[in-house]
Amino acid sequence: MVNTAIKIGPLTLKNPVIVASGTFGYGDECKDYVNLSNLGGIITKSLSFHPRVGNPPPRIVETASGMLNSIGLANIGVKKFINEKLPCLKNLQTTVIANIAGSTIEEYYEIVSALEHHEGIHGYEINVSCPNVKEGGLSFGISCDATKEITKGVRKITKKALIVKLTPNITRISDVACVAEDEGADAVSVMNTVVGMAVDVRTWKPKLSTITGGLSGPAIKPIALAKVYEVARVVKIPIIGIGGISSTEDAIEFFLVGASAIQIGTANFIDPNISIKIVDGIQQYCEDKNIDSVTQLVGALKV
Amino acid sequence: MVNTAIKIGPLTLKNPVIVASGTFGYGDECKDYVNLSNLGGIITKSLSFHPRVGNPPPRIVETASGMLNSIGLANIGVKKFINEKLPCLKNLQTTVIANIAGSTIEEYYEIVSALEHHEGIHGYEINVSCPNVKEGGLSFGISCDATKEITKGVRKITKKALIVKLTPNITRISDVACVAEDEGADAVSVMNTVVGMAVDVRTWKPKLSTITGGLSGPAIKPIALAKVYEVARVVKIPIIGIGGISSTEDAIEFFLVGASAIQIGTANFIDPNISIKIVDGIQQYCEDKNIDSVTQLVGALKV
Amino acid sequence: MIQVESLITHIDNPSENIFIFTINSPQIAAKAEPGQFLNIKVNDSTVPLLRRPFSVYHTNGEEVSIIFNIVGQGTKILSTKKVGDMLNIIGPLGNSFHIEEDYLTAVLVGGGLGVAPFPLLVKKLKVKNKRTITFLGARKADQVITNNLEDVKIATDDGSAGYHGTVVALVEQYLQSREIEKPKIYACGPVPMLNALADVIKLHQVECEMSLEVNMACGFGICQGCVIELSTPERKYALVCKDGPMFNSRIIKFPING
Amino acid sequence: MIQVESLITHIDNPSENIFIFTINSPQIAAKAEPGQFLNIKVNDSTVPLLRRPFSVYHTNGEEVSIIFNIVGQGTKILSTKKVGDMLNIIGPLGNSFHIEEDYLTAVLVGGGLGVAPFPLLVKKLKVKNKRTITFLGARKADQVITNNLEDVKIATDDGSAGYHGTVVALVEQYLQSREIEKPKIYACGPVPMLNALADVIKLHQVECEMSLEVNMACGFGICQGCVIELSTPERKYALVCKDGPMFNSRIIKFPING
Ligand SMILES: Cc1cc2nc3c(=O)[nH]c(=O)nc-3n(C[C@H](O)[C@H](O)[C@H](O)COP(=O)(O)OP(=O)(O)OC[C@H]3O[C@@H](n4cnc5c(N)ncnc54)[C@H](O)[C@@H]3O)c2cc1C
Ligand SMILES: Cc1cc2nc3c(=O)[nH]c(=O)nc-3n(C[C@H](O)[C@H](O)[C@H](O)COP(=O)(O)OP(=O)(O)OC[C@H]3O[C@@H](n4cnc5c(N)ncnc54)[C@H](O)[C@@H]3O)c2cc1C
Ligand SMILES: Cc1cc2nc3c(=O)[nH]c(=O)nc-3n(C[C@H](O)[C@H](O)[C@H](O)COP(=O)(O)O)c2cc1C
Ligand SMILES: Cc1cc2nc3c(=O)[nH]c(=O)nc-3n(C[C@H](O)[C@H](O)[C@H](O)COP(=O)(O)O)c2cc1C
Ligand code: FES
Ligand code: FES
Repeated sequence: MVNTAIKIGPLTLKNPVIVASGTFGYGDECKDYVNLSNLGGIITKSLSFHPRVGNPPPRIVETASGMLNSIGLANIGVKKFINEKLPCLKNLQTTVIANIAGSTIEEYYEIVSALEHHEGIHGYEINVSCPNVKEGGLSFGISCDATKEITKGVRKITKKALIVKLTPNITRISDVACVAEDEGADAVSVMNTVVGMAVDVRTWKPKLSTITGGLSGPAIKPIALAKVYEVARVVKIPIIGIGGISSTEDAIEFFLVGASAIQIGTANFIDPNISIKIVDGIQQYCEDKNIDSVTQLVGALKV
Repeated sequence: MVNTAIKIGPLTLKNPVIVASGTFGYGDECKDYVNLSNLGGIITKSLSFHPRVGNPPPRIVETASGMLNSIGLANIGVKKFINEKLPCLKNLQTTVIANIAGSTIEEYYEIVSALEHHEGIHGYEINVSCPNVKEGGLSFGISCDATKEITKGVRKITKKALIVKLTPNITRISDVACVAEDEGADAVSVMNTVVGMAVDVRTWKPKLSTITGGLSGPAIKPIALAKVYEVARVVKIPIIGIGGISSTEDAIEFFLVGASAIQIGTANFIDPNISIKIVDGIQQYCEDKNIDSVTQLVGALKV
Repeated sequence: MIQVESLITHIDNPSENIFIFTINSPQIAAKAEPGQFLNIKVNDSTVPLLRRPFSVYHTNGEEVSIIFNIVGQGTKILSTKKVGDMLNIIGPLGNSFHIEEDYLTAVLVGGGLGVAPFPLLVKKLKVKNKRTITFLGARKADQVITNNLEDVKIATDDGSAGYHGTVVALVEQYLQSREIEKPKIYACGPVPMLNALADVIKLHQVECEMSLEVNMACGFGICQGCVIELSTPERKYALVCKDGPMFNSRIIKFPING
Repeated sequence: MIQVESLITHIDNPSENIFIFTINSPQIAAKAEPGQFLNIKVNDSTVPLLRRPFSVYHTNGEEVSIIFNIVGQGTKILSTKKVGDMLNIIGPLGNSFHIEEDYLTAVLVGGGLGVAPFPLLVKKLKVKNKRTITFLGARKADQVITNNLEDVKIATDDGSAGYHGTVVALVEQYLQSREIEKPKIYACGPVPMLNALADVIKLHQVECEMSLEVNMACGFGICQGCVIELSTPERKYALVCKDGPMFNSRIIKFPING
């Protein structure tokens, strides 16, 4: 048997495959079609303190091997989440991580505090990297100071797993990764979407209501691999690799460059069962190569 | 008749379609297959003072709707360029721009000085954005100070068109664009390749000898459009848009977000005549829309 | 909602650029309600990346059919499929037309391939003993597909068949003449048609359900990408893929931008 | 070098996964020399983005043919083409085998579909009155394609045909036995085969030209992507697409990494 378990701070995930924030709703939407208990973990849609309606349409546009989104962190808010979604999530045999997105630094603390004493949340992913909101988001993620303050503040509130999700839209992602590590993050997620845009040459209008949006999908996989590789050379905490993963081979690439776990985003839209298939695929890959534990792949790139 | 001419500093290009550095050799390789005189301009492979052999193989790998390269500025050096390539380039009815890449700041000045008094070079594109060399390249392009010094120094040497080619691998490309403008650049080229990597899951080795390389092609078009749009909001000098352009519609998108001209890179490998086709396509698009001059498209995005 | 690999058993090409695929998919055929849609992966490539949504055109025993025209790369690739090829389908998705209400005549208004959900709707309406009248608009005569419909009135932009003008203008004539008894409108078509129809409906105070089209990433409610703006004070946006694609025109904010 | 849209006129599928396409392309057929290659766009999509290179397998009047096997997505897509489809081709590209030299027997050594350039080579060698002997290695019997070759010796990994072992081992036996008079080797195949062959050549001091394969972006000399390391002091790298694909084994730096 291959040991697929991986550790993130105080948590042990049964396998390294997690569904990414904003690409699997609150976990409950797919429970009839996807055997959620087979997943390594579920990360919720970003939660703000108050509900957010999100950005006007159009919010989605396809590009070459990728897509742009500008959802704008539409979400039901932390209270409704606790009342309506958490009861169902609690019963799942998988790790549930709440993704947190504040418009102000204080809002991050408020959201985490609101969730902290409810059973069923195993950790937090701090989103300082959403490119589609006017306040907060990316503006925090490109600032070492803001990232430092948010990480430090949340760390004070919780002993649960604390993951900081980084943006690629920065000169040296490793600088921010180091700050997160220094302030006590248990892991970093690398990466959120890349800022991009598309124009309709018929109407001369941007194809997204917010002009620019976040690029995801296979197109960005090479970028994400380079960012994980960069971060892996400077931090000791686990890295969760994200960006364009849609097959077992893609996942293996991320392990080899230094990711201890991976998240699947856009690929869920095309096949809601892809993450489960990749869980099985990783198992098979290790068996074929006589690898006992997925951890043996992590950072094993031959350079 | 549609007026397709555009101005870059002291130069007037007959049309806004230029072949990008490193993707069309020194211009002479394709002269039997491509009617070079129909191009708006040709930018040479990056020139260093001494010849460079470039990086070990593998230098090329394909990714989803894109490719990674790590050529490492292989080139014949400025002297051989002057002796062997310039005589042929001189006879072309198109604008010839020499792309300059130094390992040190002084080397930029040496290369430009060497070229300056030779007929046939109409301008310079300063490459401070190559991700595939150990010295110079990207390390200059992510530094406002280095970009400032190089631009200022080259500006002193030449009155010819001076274009600075920027890297997207930076938090705010507009900062560097402003520096280039302030120091007297006649235009900025946006953008060079995005740092990326790929791994062979059979051998566990990186697919490029240099581990990371530069991502180009349709995959990066949304990123390039966003960068041009960002720069267009802060500089007054013309912007030359580059990144994933492979059709007339792609070119129009770049004009609308604020590019005065465009460069075609990777697409030349697939169809060496694509740039000529896009010249015709732009003409046709303008005719169909009753547009007198391509300049009317520049920055005409409806937001 | 299920995800299945299903066999294309028959292909019709009734007019240039228009294709009708019959697909063997017992589970989907058994479940599909009028107005629901299927989300189809047109190839194994990452271009196009996302699935493409198509209304359920008809069902027959184990078979379900779709009708589509070539508008871009996805539909172009789909059009090259052959009988015997498999399609990866997620469906049936979305809500369906509400037909159990207090009206006598179902007035179906379709623009272009907005006709797609109507044959299945007509079948259900018949069971409920509603009268049906169908208005179809198209650019020209050969783009009008009238299979399995009843009492069809045609409008073409070029006048090559039926009324010379828009389908909305034709519907308005009928509403004005009050020929139609206790109508409820079911509409499906391009955004400009729906916007024009919205004005007519308001004027004549007719109940109307509209099937909307927007870009979708997932099609089953997890991406939040497919919103439409509502006119209701309580809620600003609804998901077309899950809350729709059918909406009562009263709750939609007009004009829809498209 | 020209760029043309050419018609597929015939498709052979001699063995599982192996395809021979005959293509009507008069200009290319007239120009192609043995060892040159064609760079083919397998579809209109951006996936795969780049062209795929294939040796000219044979020419016949206005027709040129290629032989390939399915190794990845590009060749998979190519294999789905039908007679009557068009292919966008750039070619002929690269240099060709040198045959005008002082030797008596041309020893052709092919691994897998490394056999591809040999039929055209044999045709030219005959004109020059050279004797030809062809060694072919493959995994198993059904992967050996011997069309238009002469005096074929076979080696298979599983022993299902001919010699049980590698083609290089078989060639070495012949060289050792000195059965072959004044040989020159022409080799084409996977990198491990070429590396093994390099040792044998050195030992027996035989002239050898090798056809190399590397990833290519352009195929016609403008991207600098396709370099191979040389053993010469003057020059470190050569372009496989332009200086090659044929190189005298003396100037190649072994072992090649692949
Ligand atoms: C619920 C629903 C039901 C539909 N039913 C049918 C039907 O029965 N028959 C039919 O012919 N068409 C139907 N459509 C429209 C059909 O989905 C689009 O024509 C198709 O997705 C276009 O794909 P493409 O790749 O060919 O075009 P693209 O190249 O992607 O785009 C061409 C045009 O189509 C639009 N478009 C692209 N993707 C989508 C998408 N996912 N959803 C909506 N519009 C899109 C683009 O904005 C663009 O204007 C339906 C759409 C929806 C949302
Ligand atoms: C000059 C030359 C002549 C060739 N002649 C033939 C021939 O006659 N018959 C034949 O079957 N094959 C030939 N090849 C190899 C053929 O080009 C590759 O098999 C093909 O490009 C693989 O494409 P793919 O998309 O199916 O595989 P991919 O999915 O791209 O890759 C599968 C494997 O093929 C390798 N590969 C990918 N692209 C290339 C490329 N452009 N060049 C070389 N290797 C590549 C990859 O490294 C990988 O190991 C030749 C290659 C060269 C350079
Ligand atoms: C439609 C959509 C919505 C997203 N919403 C969120 C979000 O709410 N919070 C967040 O941290 N990331 C969000 N993301 C980013 C993803 O979690 C992921 O980081 C990114 O898409 C890259 O991975 P992928 O290429 O596998 O999609 C969203 C991505 C998409 C496509
Ligand atoms: C193979 C290759 C070689 C390149 N060499 C250079 C170079 O020497 N100097 C330079 O400034 N840019 C170089 N570039 C970058 C291109 O000029 C261009 O900025 C980039 O490829 C993005 O455009 P594209 O997507 O159209 O290819 C190179 C790109 C490729 C793909
Ligand atoms: S398309 Fe994803 S929520 Fe509607
Ligand atoms: S493949 Fe481009 S130079 Fe050889």
